[in-house]
Amino acid sequence: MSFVDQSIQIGSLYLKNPVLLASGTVGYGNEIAQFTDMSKLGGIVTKSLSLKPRKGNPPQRIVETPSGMLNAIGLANVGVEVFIKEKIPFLKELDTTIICNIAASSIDEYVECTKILNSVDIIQAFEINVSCPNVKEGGLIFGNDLNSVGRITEKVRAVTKKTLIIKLSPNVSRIADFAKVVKDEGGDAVSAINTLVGTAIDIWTRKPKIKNVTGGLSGPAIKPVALAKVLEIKRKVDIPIIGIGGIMNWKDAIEFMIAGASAIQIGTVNFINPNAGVEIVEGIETYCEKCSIGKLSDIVGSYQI
Amino acid sequence: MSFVDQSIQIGSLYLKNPVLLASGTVGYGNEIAQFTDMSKLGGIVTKSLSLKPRKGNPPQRIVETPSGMLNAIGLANVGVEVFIKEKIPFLKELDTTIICNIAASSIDEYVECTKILNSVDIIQAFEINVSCPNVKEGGLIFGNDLNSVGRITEKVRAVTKKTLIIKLSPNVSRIADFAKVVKDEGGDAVSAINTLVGTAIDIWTRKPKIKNVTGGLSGPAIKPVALAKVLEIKRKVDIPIIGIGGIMNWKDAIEFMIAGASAIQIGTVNFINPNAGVEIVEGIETYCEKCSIGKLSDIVGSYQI
Amino acid sequence: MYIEKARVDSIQTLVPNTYLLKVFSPLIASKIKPGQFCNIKVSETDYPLLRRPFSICEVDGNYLHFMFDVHGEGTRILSSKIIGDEIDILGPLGKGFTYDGVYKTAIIIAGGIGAAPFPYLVESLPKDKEVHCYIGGRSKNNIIDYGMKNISVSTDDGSLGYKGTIVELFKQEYEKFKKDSVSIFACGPNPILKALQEFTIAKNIDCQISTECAMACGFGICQGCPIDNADGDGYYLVCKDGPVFDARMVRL
Amino acid sequence: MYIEKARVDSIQTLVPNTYLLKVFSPLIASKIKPGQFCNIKVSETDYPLLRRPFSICEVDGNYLHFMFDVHGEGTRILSSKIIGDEIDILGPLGKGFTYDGVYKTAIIIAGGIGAAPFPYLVESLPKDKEVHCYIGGRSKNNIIDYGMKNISVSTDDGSLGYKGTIVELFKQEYEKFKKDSVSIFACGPNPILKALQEFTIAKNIDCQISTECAMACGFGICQGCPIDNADGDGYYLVCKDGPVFDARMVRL
Ligand SMILES: Cc1cc2nc3c(=O)[nH]c(=O)nc-3n(C[C@H](O)[C@H](O)[C@H](O)COP(=O)(O)OP(=O)(O)OC[C@H]3O[C@@H](n4cnc5c(N)ncnc54)[C@H](O)[C@@H]3O)c2cc1C
Ligand SMILES: Cc1cc2nc3c(=O)[nH]c(=O)nc-3n(C[C@H](O)[C@H](O)[C@H](O)COP(=O)(O)OP(=O)(O)OC[C@H]3O[C@@H](n4cnc5c(N)ncnc54)[C@H](O)[C@@H]3O)c2cc1C
Ligand SMILES: Cc1cc2nc3c(=O)[nH]c(=O)nc-3n(C[C@H](O)[C@H](O)[C@H](O)COP(=O)(O)O)c2cc1C
Ligand SMILES: Cc1cc2nc3c(=O)[nH]c(=O)nc-3n(C[C@H](O)[C@H](O)[C@H](O)COP(=O)(O)O)c2cc1C
Ligand code: FES
Ligand code: FES
Repeated sequence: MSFVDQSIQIGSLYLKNPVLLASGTVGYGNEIAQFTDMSKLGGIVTKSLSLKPRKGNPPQRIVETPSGMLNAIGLANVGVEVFIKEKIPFLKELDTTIICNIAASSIDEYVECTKILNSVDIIQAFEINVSCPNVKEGGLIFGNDLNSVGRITEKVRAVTKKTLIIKLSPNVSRIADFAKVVKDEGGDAVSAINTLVGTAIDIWTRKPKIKNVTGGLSGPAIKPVALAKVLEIKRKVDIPIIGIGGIMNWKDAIEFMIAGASAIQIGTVNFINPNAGVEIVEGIETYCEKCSIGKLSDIVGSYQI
Repeated sequence: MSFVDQSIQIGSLYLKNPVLLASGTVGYGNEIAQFTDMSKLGGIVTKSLSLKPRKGNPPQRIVETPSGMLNAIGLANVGVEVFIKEKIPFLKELDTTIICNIAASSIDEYVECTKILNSVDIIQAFEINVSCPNVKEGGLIFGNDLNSVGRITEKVRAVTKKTLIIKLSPNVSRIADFAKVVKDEGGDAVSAINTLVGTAIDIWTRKPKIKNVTGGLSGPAIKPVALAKVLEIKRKVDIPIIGIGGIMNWKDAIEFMIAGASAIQIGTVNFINPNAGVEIVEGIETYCEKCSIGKLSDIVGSYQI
Repeated sequence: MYIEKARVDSIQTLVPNTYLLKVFSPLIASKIKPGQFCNIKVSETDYPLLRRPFSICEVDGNYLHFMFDVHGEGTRILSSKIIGDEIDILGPLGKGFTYDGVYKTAIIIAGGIGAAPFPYLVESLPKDKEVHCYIGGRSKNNIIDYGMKNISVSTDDGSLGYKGTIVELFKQEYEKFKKDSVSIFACGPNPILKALQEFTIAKNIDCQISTECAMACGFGICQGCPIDNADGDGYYLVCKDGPVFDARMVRL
Repeated sequence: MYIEKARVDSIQTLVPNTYLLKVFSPLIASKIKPGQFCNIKVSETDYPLLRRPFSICEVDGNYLHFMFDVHGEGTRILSSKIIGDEIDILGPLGKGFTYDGVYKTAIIIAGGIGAAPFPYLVESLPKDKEVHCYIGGRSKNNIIDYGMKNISVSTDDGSLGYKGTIVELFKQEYEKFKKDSVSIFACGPNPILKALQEFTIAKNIDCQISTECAMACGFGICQGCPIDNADGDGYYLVCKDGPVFDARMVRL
């Protein structure tokens, strides 16, 4: 019996609670459903989709680092068409909010993907990935360039009325500038952060441990950086933020919300504890009860500085 | 009995081995000397000095994070004058190379400090800190701005013939651009990296755990990021690099050298194991013997990509 | 698939650096098949971050056995577990060996810790199959014959059995089995699997190999564990489509 | 100062959540003084990253005792050590208590785990001094009287002794000592130290307080542990200039 209202509103997007599973860390939902009750989550964000299927990068794609991991999956995905035909039917059954993440190598491709997916009813929002560090085209060439992020937001906005979220790169000096441009061009929210560029080298073979040379760093190691980015945006730009980066448990989730995140996404932790999302929802519940918080959204950005 | 030549040359600076203790993590050498034989090290970099003494930030100044720590010391230091009078005499006794790190809030102050310290014989090189994330003036306002880094390098270069190293901020999209400007303006080398901006919030009080709100993230958590920055510079700019960030042991040190670092600095690890530097020198020795490397500098930038 | 907190029942050293861990894990024990694996959280803290994958070595009622080498920090921590400790295990994962086909002799080829999955396979083989185990190692101290039968041995240094790799030895002795229908089950370092793959494809012998790859999740959500398909125009996932593959299916 | 690998000799629970750890550490034992502390690496891995500071609780020949509460992950790991484990200890650190002055009665005021440094101090006091120990805690289960003498107790919930803070109790009883020359030694939560500081400065009583601060190094190289000086125009370092300060020297 719960008296805490965990619901969150972001643009036209209603979430029953703020806990989302992050893009690229849940596939299209089917495997993780064996371990967790997805209907208890705020929603899931699909693996990044591109217009055509992508094979992804050759192995080795991942390596563990202190309290973190590097990945260079290279946006391996089934493509928009197969996604609609084969993955949507399962997603329909889930009783949770579906956010579709899109990655592309040109502005036109972003627009094209959004157009096609826009007609799929159960997709309730788009998260535009302009910040993948692991592909040659698109990715950070867009994500670290203010102008490109503005153009992409503007063009995608023009083809959908669904909630539009832009997923920002942390590999920049002033992330708030990027949030500002998203707001100005009509985006509904930003997600922060995608992974940090990192690498690791085998000292015996002298080869990068990841075939792609660099990868994206995720996990608890990056939490302080992610939190600082969320706080920076919150203090400078009036736009809803979805906080991501190193969240392992409900305490981390609350920390992001206090720093300014309206909702949060969990990525790496799903690999270790696929039930983490549900446990976080429960932990938030208990925290709110302890602190006599009736409406969770009241804590968003409630830092005392 | 060693047959490995660990010596390293950076500009006019000769180091008997590549292991340096990083600025801000050894004070002025006296405390750590109780735990380690400093004569076995390549050298030490002093705590950042400013023209006048600085009190530093109020507590709390540090907090532990997963495989890392945040600090916001705020460049607490005795100032150039007291340094020369009270700290130099001890440093003279150490039989190791002394690199003087300078932090300032204006270009003039950088120049002034360098001028004064330039006359001190035992100071063999300057490391210019343009990248402290924890002070309001100077710091990242300089470090994240290409133009400022260029001006500072140029002006400081004009007043000293000693080896000039610029310590770069990792909080930028393309660190190689900064290395390029340092090279173009006559700098001898770059150090990479200083800390990443991060924060942590107490979920019960909703206050930042660090009084300064944000701090600088150091330790093993940042190693993959630091390595990627070193590699980026090495691949794009022909300038010696001093690698820093999360080095805990000789393996990490070798990893940085393979990625392109001519020398390395260790920071956070000194707090945990003040003898780490000497252990790293010994570990490098054994590695070289195992791999039949006669001259350590041969491995610098020897990555196989 | 389950996530089970499994109590350590025993842990022993088999040969230097190789351990056998027995845990009480009834749910997973009731389902897991030879060649499948589990993804194990070696500590109670968030460090090391990722789980570690280990093949199922043996099932004994409600108990699972894992056989492992100390390789880095994760396996070092695992090796220091004591009786009564609880370990968080995710499994069963992946596709195991197919061993109920129409062949007469099961030939097992194991290099080093590649021996791990075979006690359970040997135990599970239909009673009408003959078994021959080829076990290779660096030196006689590394030969792990736990749970094996009918053994031929090779060592790199010749300190026990044939001097050379286990695949070389098998190739020499293959004549023996030539007239029978055989099925090969192999696990070990990549060069050995590669040599074997070449040989078995050339001779058109059925051969299943258990492969390895760095993994984050172990159950198909991270896309971290690709292996080239035979044509080289796409990937399988080692954790979901493998770790056991028909040797004809993949490029090593 | 030394870095010593110290073998665990025993570990026991004193009151719920409070442990007493005894380790063999002859070098540090030979030098450490009451009120000083050690910086302890609680694990063999790089996680948790930083050492954890603990006051010396007692010295017994070649053995050190530490008394600690389980607070977070570091102390949880420490509490799970078993006999024979090795722990990496750096010490002795900081400035301890000055207790050989010209006073008659040593008054010890401890709140909660603030009791930790006092068994060694009580033991070390010159034989001619009288000792009176004031011990406060949340409830009777939290009162740690290990190594204390001549005890007065307070609890927040009144379940044992005086109901209220230990400083309130001391203030009420202070009249008793008024005519003697006393020296106060205190350790505990900040609010308690602050109340005591106010009182002792007003009454002009000698008082030394053992303070706490987040620390990275513990020996003066990180500048991470400042505490305001009394005038508020500069900092002391808790690890080098403290952790024990004359109450008149610092702002809490
Ligand atoms: C399906 C499968 C089954 C396995 N079965 C066994 C077994 O039964 N017995 C056994 O001893 N070993 C087995 N391994 C290898 C075992 O997983 C690694 O030895 C172990 O992960 C090393 O962890 P570490 O922390 O000790 O080493 P570290 O080198 O410190 O590990 C660092 C990272 O690299 C990964 N890694 C290191 N070596 C390997 C490897 N060979 N394969 C995959 N990932 C690796 C680790 O999982 C970790 O993420 C298996 C691997 C796979 C993929
Ligand atoms: C000089 C000194 C002496 C101390 N003596 C004792 C003692 O004898 N017995 C005892 O139980 N405790 C003592 N403490 C407090 C003890 O150091 C902390 O309880 C311990 O560090 C908590 O670690 P953790 O990993 O369990 O907690 P976490 O909260 O997980 O620790 C996170 C970080 O915060 C730091 N931290 C947390 N609490 C404190 C604190 N109160 N003071 C300083 N740093 C803290 C930790 O060192 C670590 O870096 C002392 C502290 C200092 C500074
Ligand atoms: C294996 C892996 C694959 C990822 N793939 C994607 C992706 O396809 N699209 C995307 O926007 N982000 C992707 N991410 C980034 C995550 O969504 C998330 O932003 C990042 O991992 C930080 O969160 P974490 O620390 O909780 O993992 C991926 C992350 C990982 C670890
Ligand atoms: C407590 C602390 C104080 C620091 N002070 C300085 C400083 O005064 N000047 C400077 O250039 N860098 C300073 N640094 C940054 C380090 O020199 C180094 O660049 C950084 O910590 C990354 O290395 P590490 O991961 O090995 O610690 C400081 C770092 C720490 C942790
Ligand atoms: S390990 Fe995650 S998909 Fe295979
Ligand atoms: S803890 Fe490092 S200076 Fe005090």
